[in-house]
Amino acid sequence: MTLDVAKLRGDFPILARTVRGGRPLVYLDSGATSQRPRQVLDAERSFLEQHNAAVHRGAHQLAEEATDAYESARARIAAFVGADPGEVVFTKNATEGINLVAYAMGNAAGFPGAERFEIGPGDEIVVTGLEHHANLVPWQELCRRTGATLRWYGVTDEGRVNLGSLELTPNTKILAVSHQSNVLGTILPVAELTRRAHEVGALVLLDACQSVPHMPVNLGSLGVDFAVFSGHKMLGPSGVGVLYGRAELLAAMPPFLTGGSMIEMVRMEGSTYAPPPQRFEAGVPMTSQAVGLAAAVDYLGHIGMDVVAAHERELTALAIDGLSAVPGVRIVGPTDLVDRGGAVSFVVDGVHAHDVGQVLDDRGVAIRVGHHCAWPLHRRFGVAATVRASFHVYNTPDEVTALVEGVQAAREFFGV
Amino acid sequence: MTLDVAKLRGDFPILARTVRGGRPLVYLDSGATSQRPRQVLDAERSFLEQHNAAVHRGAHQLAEEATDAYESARARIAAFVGADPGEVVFTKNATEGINLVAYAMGNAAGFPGAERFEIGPGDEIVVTGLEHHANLVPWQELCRRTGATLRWYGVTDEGRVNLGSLELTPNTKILAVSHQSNVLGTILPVAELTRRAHEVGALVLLDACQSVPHMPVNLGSLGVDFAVFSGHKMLGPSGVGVLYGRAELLAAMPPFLTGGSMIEMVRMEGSTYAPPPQRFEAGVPMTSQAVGLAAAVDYLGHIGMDVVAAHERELTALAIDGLSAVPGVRIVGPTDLVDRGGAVSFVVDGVHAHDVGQVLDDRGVAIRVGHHCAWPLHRRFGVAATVRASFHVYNTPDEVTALVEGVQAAREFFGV
Amino acid sequence: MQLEQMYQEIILDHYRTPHGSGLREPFDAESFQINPTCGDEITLRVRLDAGTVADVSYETLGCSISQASASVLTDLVVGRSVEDSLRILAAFQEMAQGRGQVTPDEDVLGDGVAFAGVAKYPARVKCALLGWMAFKDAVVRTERSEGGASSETADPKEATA
Amino acid sequence: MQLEQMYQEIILDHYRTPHGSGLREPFDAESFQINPTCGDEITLRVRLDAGTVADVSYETLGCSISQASASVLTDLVVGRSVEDSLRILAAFQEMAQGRGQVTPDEDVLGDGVAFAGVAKYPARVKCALLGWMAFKDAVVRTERSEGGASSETADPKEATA
Ligand SMILES: Cc1ncc(COP(=O)(O)O)c(C=O)c1O
Ligand SMILES: Cc1ncc(COP(=O)(O)O)c(C=O)c1O
Repeated sequence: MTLDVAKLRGDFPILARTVRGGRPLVYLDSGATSQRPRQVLDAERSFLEQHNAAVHRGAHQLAEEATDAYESARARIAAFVGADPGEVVFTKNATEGINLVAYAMGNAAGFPGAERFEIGPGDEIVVTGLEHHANLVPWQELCRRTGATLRWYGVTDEGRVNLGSLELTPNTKILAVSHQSNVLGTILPVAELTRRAHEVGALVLLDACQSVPHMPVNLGSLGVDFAVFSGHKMLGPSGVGVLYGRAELLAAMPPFLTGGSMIEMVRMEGSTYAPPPQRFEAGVPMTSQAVGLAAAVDYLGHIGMDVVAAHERELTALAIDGLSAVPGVRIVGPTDLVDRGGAVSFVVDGVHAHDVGQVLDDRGVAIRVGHHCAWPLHRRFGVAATVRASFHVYNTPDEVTALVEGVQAAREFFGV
Repeated sequence: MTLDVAKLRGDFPILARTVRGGRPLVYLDSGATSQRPRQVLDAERSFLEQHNAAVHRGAHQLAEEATDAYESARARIAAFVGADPGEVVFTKNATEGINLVAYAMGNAAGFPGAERFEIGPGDEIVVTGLEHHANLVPWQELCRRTGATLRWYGVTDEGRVNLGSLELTPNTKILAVSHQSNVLGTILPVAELTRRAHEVGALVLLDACQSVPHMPVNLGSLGVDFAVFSGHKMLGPSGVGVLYGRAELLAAMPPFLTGGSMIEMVRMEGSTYAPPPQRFEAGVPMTSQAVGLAAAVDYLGHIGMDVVAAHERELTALAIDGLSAVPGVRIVGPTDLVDRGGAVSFVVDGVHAHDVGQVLDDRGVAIRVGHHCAWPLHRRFGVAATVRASFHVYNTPDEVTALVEGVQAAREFFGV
Repeated sequence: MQLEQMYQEIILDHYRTPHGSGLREPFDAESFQINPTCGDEITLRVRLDAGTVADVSYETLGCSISQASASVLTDLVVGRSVEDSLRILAAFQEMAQGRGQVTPDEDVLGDGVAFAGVAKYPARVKCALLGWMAFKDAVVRTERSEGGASSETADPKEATA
Repeated sequence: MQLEQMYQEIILDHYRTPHGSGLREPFDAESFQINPTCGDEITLRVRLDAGTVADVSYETLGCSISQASASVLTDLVVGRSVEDSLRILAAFQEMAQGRGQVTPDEDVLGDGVAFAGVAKYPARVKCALLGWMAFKDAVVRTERSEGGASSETADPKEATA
């Protein structure tokens, strides 16, 4: 299938707007959050206008319909990432998903059958030096609470995980790694990392925030134990994310958030909990958002994730080439396309990222500046802030040109 | 202001639909979740079609607009409940809000300045016997993790909190109570309970899920320390809730969910955290949902919460009268209107709640059956399940009549 | 009224005069199951005799559907081989979870076919299955005790399957 | 191009040739402030002399706005009484957070009025204020040390105020 981007852009109302006094919006910040097509907005609205009710709680027709819509959403999203519906837990975002696993591990002591999640002094949690804060701080906090030790793989000069920088040990309880760096674009060697982790009996959590929205991902065949991603980065609603967990693990894992709908039996003296995924979905869930996310995976599935990936690859190549040709621009991360997705971060000698961003914004080009919630990685590369362009299926080669021209204009404006 | 309910119903698209082969929908399940007016749906949609971007993270125009919309939503919601914007933390639902406080207390040991939140063996947490599971199970779990003891006020035969059943002690760290019971409709004596708690130096958390949507509530003047409520019960979106906390307390409280946007400084070796409310909002938030919730409070504010309360009071009186007149119907909870809101739960002698619900559903009347996430309360009254009708501003006296007639029909159908 | 689709006369009859109700001794295994949404409960006992279901006795706290279903269960499985009874259970479960799309076989399910209407109401499917899940669990327990393990309290996690 | 609204010549001049930059001794208090969104940093020292701001010295890692702002700050407060300097700070902060609605007083703010354009870009307001927050914090610290407490590391929680 070839992609008719011009036609597809018509599905995204926001892409038609102008900014800063009439300039067409060039939205190159999908790595932070993506835009929603009409199909997603309509799905959510029609759910709310026709079927809205509390799910799993009512015996009336609306409640049945709402429950069906919610569970059908779960099934479609599960299929999209090669999982079973029972392996998909809805969270508010990916951050909650990672916290869920971290807190569940902290809660494991004394929970029958949850021995393999227990963690304490002498145990290790391993991450990498390129993680988003969402996949770093929850583990720091878990270590603080339990006395476990945090260790991390280093990052090479070209932005790859340095596989030689660390040995996992039998004390490693969990390895938590990104699938794709939100700064460098690097795609991590998940198969090799998973092999190593499983060899020592460690669990693997994959932060798939930047992979699931941009390429075909089959979590089942990747063999990871847990994975997280967010709806808002994949053309879906904000306020909904997914925690994937292998069925057998979710079944043994203690709950995290507790309250209504996740219980089996409640007495004042104590409670028991429902099987997964309900055990991990306390309270009235983000129903319409799950429905919207299902519409987003339908939309992406209809295009084909391989087509999405190929399109973004083309834009990435253009951006790397174009930016590399601008004097004083230094790309942080791989400059070839091997195991690399479409986030392109860079610095401009003599012009601070904020100032580059301002010139771009003035021209209608929306990118992100700062550390992109990966502060340690920026320190690793000796920079406080970078400029990041990131793409989705609705972006065009012309928009990449606008980016490159904007960077040139910034250099001129600041006289470097 | 008099309420033109017929006109107002026109704002709610779902109320025009029919169920079970053409019967008009009589939606009496707003205690579980309410329906959304067009104004809320439109606010969210226009945000998504015009201003959607990641908040607090970008330097481009859309990011500015999205941040403004999000923070303006916070300010309007805060004003609606008599709070300062900095005292409003967005959560995914009320359940998360309660868990947030419970986990933050569990995290307090060793967090500088958080001594007053620390909890351990010998300390007590106090709830009541009528709490929703959301305000019970998180405290049971906190006790399990920390060795603290859970105690509770009993419930009288008429469904009031038995203030004589328990004495708070200097060991009481927190008192967590409902403002209004989701089963009985009882409004709790919050002022008196708060006085008692503060007298012994305990914190007070108010579960305002069933009060904020239905009556004027000023959290500031109530004097509670924390409060929670959910968007979906107050004509707003699902996937968004609020934790209110007094500014001084939030400033001292350790974080719960950690990750992006809630940090101050991140190093691989450890992190420090932003001031509230950001400290408690990890990850990309439910942006459009906050915007929708602000539209909901604008909508309710325009009607006037006193008008909403008076209208529901009228419906409650009709329901109590009508149901009491049906032989074999027993209302669980107060049968007068003193300190009582609009949830009416009842049993029908000889007909199980599920069967009553089925007959009602068949007639288009949507109510809820079961324990309504208040299982211990149902045990207290010796029933496994009740039928619950609950109202919002869009309900009419005719709908109450349809309920009463449906209950009669159920008795006839089952021959009792 | 579509009510009669769900509450067929057969169901109402079983509800009003349940067969085999009450807890009896002796028994080989007991299972306690609960529906977490509504709090409905069943305690069900099974006695086997040389590979045959010799008795099923039970006490329920629940709606007409769950009570009638337990009654029909008793009729269908008592006197059958364990194998047969599990086959009937599978057929009943398939029908109940079939959303009204599965045409039940009256030869296998007898009065159980009356529950085809319930299958159209997903919220009630659990009611119809509560007794059957208790039966399945109890049978598994008899097997375990044969294998040497003692009959324990039911694991209610399976109740909502 | 609306860029010139933000990057007025005065700002670019201060950015290219910052006044008072570099860390100097002696000083009475030092403050380290950071912008958590972009990682920009400033270390700023204050020396007081009989109620007057005798010197402000600083080192920044940051964008043109934050650098120029620190430079302008130096010009505006050095030689003023502490009281005056805090009044200027208040005026600068009011303008910066005023969303372009506050007309700045050139008599009070001097070159600082050039930052009125920044006020229209909420994401950059923190850049313009970073140095000022460091100054405020450092002044508070000198008061604390006068009161007997030793000059500690800044509490960066106030950086984003
Ligand atoms: C009194 C009460 N507390 C807490 C909750 C939990 O709210 P949510 O499920 O939106 O978190 C509810 C509603 O379900 C409620 O009625
Ligand atoms: C790699 C990565 N991990 C985690 C996250 C956190 O996602 P969210 O903020 O939606 O929870 C993001 C996006 O911000 C990300 O890019």
